[in-house]
Amino acid sequence: MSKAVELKQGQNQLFTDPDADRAREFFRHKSRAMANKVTTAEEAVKTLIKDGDYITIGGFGANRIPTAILHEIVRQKKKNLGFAGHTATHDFQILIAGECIDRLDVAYIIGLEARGLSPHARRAVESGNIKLTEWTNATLSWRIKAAAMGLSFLPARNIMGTDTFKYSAAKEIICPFTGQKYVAHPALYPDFAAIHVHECDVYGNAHVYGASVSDQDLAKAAKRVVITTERIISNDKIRQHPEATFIPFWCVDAVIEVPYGSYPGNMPYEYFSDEEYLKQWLNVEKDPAEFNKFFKKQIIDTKNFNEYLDMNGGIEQMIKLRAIEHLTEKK
Amino acid sequence: MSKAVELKQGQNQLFTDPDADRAREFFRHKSRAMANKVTTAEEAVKTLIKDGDYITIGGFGANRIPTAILHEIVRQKKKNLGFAGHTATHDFQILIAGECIDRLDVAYIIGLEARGLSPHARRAVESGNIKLTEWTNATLSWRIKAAAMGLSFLPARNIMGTDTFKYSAAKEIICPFTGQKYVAHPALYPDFAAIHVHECDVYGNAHVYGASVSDQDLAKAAKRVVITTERIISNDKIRQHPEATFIPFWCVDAVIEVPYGSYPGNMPYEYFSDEEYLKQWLNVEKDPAEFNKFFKKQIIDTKNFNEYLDMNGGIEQMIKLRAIEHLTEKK
Amino acid sequence: MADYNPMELMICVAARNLEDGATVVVGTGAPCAAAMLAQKTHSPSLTVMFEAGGVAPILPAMPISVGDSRTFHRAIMASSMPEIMETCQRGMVDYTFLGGAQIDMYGNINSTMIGDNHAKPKVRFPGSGGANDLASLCWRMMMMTPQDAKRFTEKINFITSPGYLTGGNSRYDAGLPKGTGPYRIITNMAIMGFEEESKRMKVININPGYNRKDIQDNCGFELLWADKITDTDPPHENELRILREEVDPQRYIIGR
Amino acid sequence: MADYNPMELMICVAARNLEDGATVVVGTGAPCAAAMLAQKTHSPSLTVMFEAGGVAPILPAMPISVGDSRTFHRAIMASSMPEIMETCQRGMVDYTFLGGAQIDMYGNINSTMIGDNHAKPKVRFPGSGGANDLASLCWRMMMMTPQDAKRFTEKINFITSPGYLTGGNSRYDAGLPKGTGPYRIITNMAIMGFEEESKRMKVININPGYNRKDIQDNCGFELLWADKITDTDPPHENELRILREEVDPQRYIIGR
Repeated sequence: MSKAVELKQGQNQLFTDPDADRAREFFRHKSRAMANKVTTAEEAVKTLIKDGDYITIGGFGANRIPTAILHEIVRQKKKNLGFAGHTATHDFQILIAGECIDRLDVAYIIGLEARGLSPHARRAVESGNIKLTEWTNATLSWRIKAAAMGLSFLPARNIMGTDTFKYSAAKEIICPFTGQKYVAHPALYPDFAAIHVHECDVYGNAHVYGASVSDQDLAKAAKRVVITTERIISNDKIRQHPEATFIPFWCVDAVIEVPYGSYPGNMPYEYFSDEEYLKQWLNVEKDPAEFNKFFKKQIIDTKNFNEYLDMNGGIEQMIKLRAIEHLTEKK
Repeated sequence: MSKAVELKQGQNQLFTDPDADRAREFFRHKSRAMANKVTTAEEAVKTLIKDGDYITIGGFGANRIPTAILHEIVRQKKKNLGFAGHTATHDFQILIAGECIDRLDVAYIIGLEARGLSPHARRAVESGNIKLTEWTNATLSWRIKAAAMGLSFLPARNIMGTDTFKYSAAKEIICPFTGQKYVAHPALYPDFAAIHVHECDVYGNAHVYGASVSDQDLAKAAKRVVITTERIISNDKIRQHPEATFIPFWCVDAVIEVPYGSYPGNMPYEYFSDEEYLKQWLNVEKDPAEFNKFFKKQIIDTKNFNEYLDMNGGIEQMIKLRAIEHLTEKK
Repeated sequence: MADYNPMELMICVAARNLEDGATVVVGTGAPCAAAMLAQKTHSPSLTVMFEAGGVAPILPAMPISVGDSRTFHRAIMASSMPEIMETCQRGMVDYTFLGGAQIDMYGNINSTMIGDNHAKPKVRFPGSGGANDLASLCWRMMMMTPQDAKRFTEKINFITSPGYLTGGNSRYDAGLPKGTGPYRIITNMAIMGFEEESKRMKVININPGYNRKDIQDNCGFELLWADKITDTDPPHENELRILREEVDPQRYIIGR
Repeated sequence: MADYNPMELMICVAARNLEDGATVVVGTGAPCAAAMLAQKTHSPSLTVMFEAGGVAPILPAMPISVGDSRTFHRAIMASSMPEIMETCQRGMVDYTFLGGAQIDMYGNINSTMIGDNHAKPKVRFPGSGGANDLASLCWRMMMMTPQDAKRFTEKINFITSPGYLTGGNSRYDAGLPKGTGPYRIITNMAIMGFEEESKRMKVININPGYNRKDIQDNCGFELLWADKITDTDPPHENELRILREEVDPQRYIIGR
């Protein structure tokens, strides 16, 4: 039945190795000890990312993003990174401005959803200097899930027949039971992932509230995982509700306590996104020279995330954003 | 690369249709309205299971099982059912004694884990009158997950090379990216599933605490789903913690409030299994005539689940089992 | 007759297509407004889903992102992206809405790029996001869009999301789920469906103030015409009141 | 020297193989006791998993079921069966223990049936449960079992769970993950490993009170012998005390 069907494949480059045995060999030697992993963003980025790595960012663009890690990657001038653009908005905007990325698995880039498009990110992508392979949000979710499951691929029913498939690195296969054509999505085992969570213990056992996007799978799929957290909680709190554990410790390499760590993004139940600030970015990006100054001041010349927060209104601003999140702001 | 490899397939029967398009056609017409679905076990079994259906039971054999539905299936003399033996212990013991099953996807049957084997279930399976196809716990989990994902198969790396594969209905495939051999497990879309939960609202939005086995996938995979619940809660309680919703309403066809509904099984955080009672079953099963009497009295001649509870110690016994669950029993 | 703008008309028409008890995945903006309007008029038990994981929220405001806090405010479920996409893949989601820079006569949509070199596009857009997935996996795809001949074009530069591909059975032959596809294209000028056999775009209603020539002149390919073309039922006062007062009081969407 | 029974010896030997910081999926009974003993002696950060979803509980009592409340009592996680199995499949689980009615020289195990007709077996056992999965996907499989020539047999009736199949590279050629396989078979008489090339069972330690002849006489296939066979280090007083007083004070397992 399958013989008669011509099986197509996407023509673009696969940036990561989907081989499950090689991934297993890595995971075999990854520490599973329940040890205290608390560190700083500076140290985590220094030791856990090297130039050329393929990285992924948790959350959803400007929702529950690990901003401190993104800034640190820029400040440490990490280069030639591969990146999964899985509804990447402000996270992508930062990394592309930092000239950190040279290849991209694209689902959604250069836009900030209802806020509009990023002029700088658009210039960078239209320059032709960045290698692009096309995917979709579901596809990147499933590629990450394939890795989380310890496989080299997962079948799915999307993208077939489109240019999204043509410029992907997916391949068609046939279901051996039904003869139905499927697309096989190659597993995505990133070298590194950073995920911002609501709370976790020093071992990395984490709670997350609200939409989880792909972060449970991402924590498993990535070889090295850094968690930034609004607050560190006791291990006892984790053990009180074992069904609520969102990421277990054995996935996690480093834990960093970063209150307001998703700023200027939204952190569900904690604070809303700073829409004025994000608008300012999009606006200043129109003029490359102005944007360079802005970016230098905001990120490159800033010592750390706390200094960045202070520069943008500090606790007072956070209190305002909390009120917006809780729909209690005075208008 | 794939051409040189001989691809094997299991020789036993596939009892369910893995076709995703035919499943979609069913789901297209399944109601998604958020309507009050509260009913009785009697009514649910009468209207949602017909002879010949393929059924699945949530929980884990004698942990969080929908006992009221199992009894009702026996009392209504449902016949020629297919069954997924996915660590099936007391649930299987009831259905096989009721002569409801004629074909079995086997992962784990006839045993009750550390409690020993069921003499009656063993006699029934050794008779040769029941069709058996072999699988494993992970395989049945993944077959159910394939259906939950809307696929006709999922790849995996277990069972290859064994007689478990030979007597399954699985097929080998090749990963189009790595050339690695995988086993393809056919999606399992059951006609019916019954799942016992801690709490749900009248629409079927449910909370479950403790190990979840395969029940989140099962609720999605099955065409018709009945939930029995320790207690009905308000929809408001569901909306207070949307991340905690274990099963959403659109999967659910019927909701039945059955306090102590997993008895004689364990309900995490609520009551422990009645080990004396389960021992009594295993013991009385040794003599077929004695067992017939016992089974008739306990289930067939019992009006409903509340009468069954009363026969076995009622609230007083439940209080004892609650103390064992909470490790506060007086010895 | 009530006074209204084209966006209000498109939202009202879209809302009427969302029957009670259905499921719909929406993005930010007009699709979200259409779903809210439907809930507040004829479809109280319409289930709204967002691709980042939110399901059936009680929306306190228009979301800025399909993953922001609003999308799971007092929701039935705050789940994950694979959860939503797999629910679509399983056949449990009836409707979705897409946007795009170009659309062709088979309802294929481009939201990726303008130009003929993928590696160095003339204009780059965000890409599929979840659009291809929802177009592939939901039963019926709809679109609300202003109509002009550049947007409605014979050959789009890039098929980001599948319509009926090259027509006929090509969509299903490509492997996409049987019975799915574009359902309604709602523009400022008309409402289009798709012809059953050829799967070509077909005008079924004409909006007040437009005629056949306007519609064909503002379309870069040849449109089919239903046997009986009726006038679009314009927004009712009740719909407009709810849309303006309850759905989008700040006129974020209808003020555009 | 301390006095002990064969079960106590097997549990102590098994526990010593579980190094600190490792992960292990266990069933009820002796494997669970071995893991608890390891945690209370040299491996405080050994992570114990149960196939129904419980991870790293503080076990208040011996579980009766691998899915009962005890398996996630004050646990780090109460997850699902696919979660545990996928963690194994991803290569994050180091050890597991299996039981079975028959085992052959390549460590293949039968827990399905006795007889030659699958449709009508002479004796039916429960089947794989999670055994095949754990044997396929964890890095190292171990077994604790009394040794006799019926159980250790040339040809088992049914390969429920894979050992090294027909030896050599056959396990990996069949598609199972590279580098996995049986590691230690711990009996009342000896401790066996597997020869690197042929993958045949090989005696590496002899338990106190037994000799080579006892061991070969109670094995239905020809055993290989390590170049340097040492005596099994018998249970230490410290191990026995913890096993008896803290791990299994009711002697559910060690009293068998």
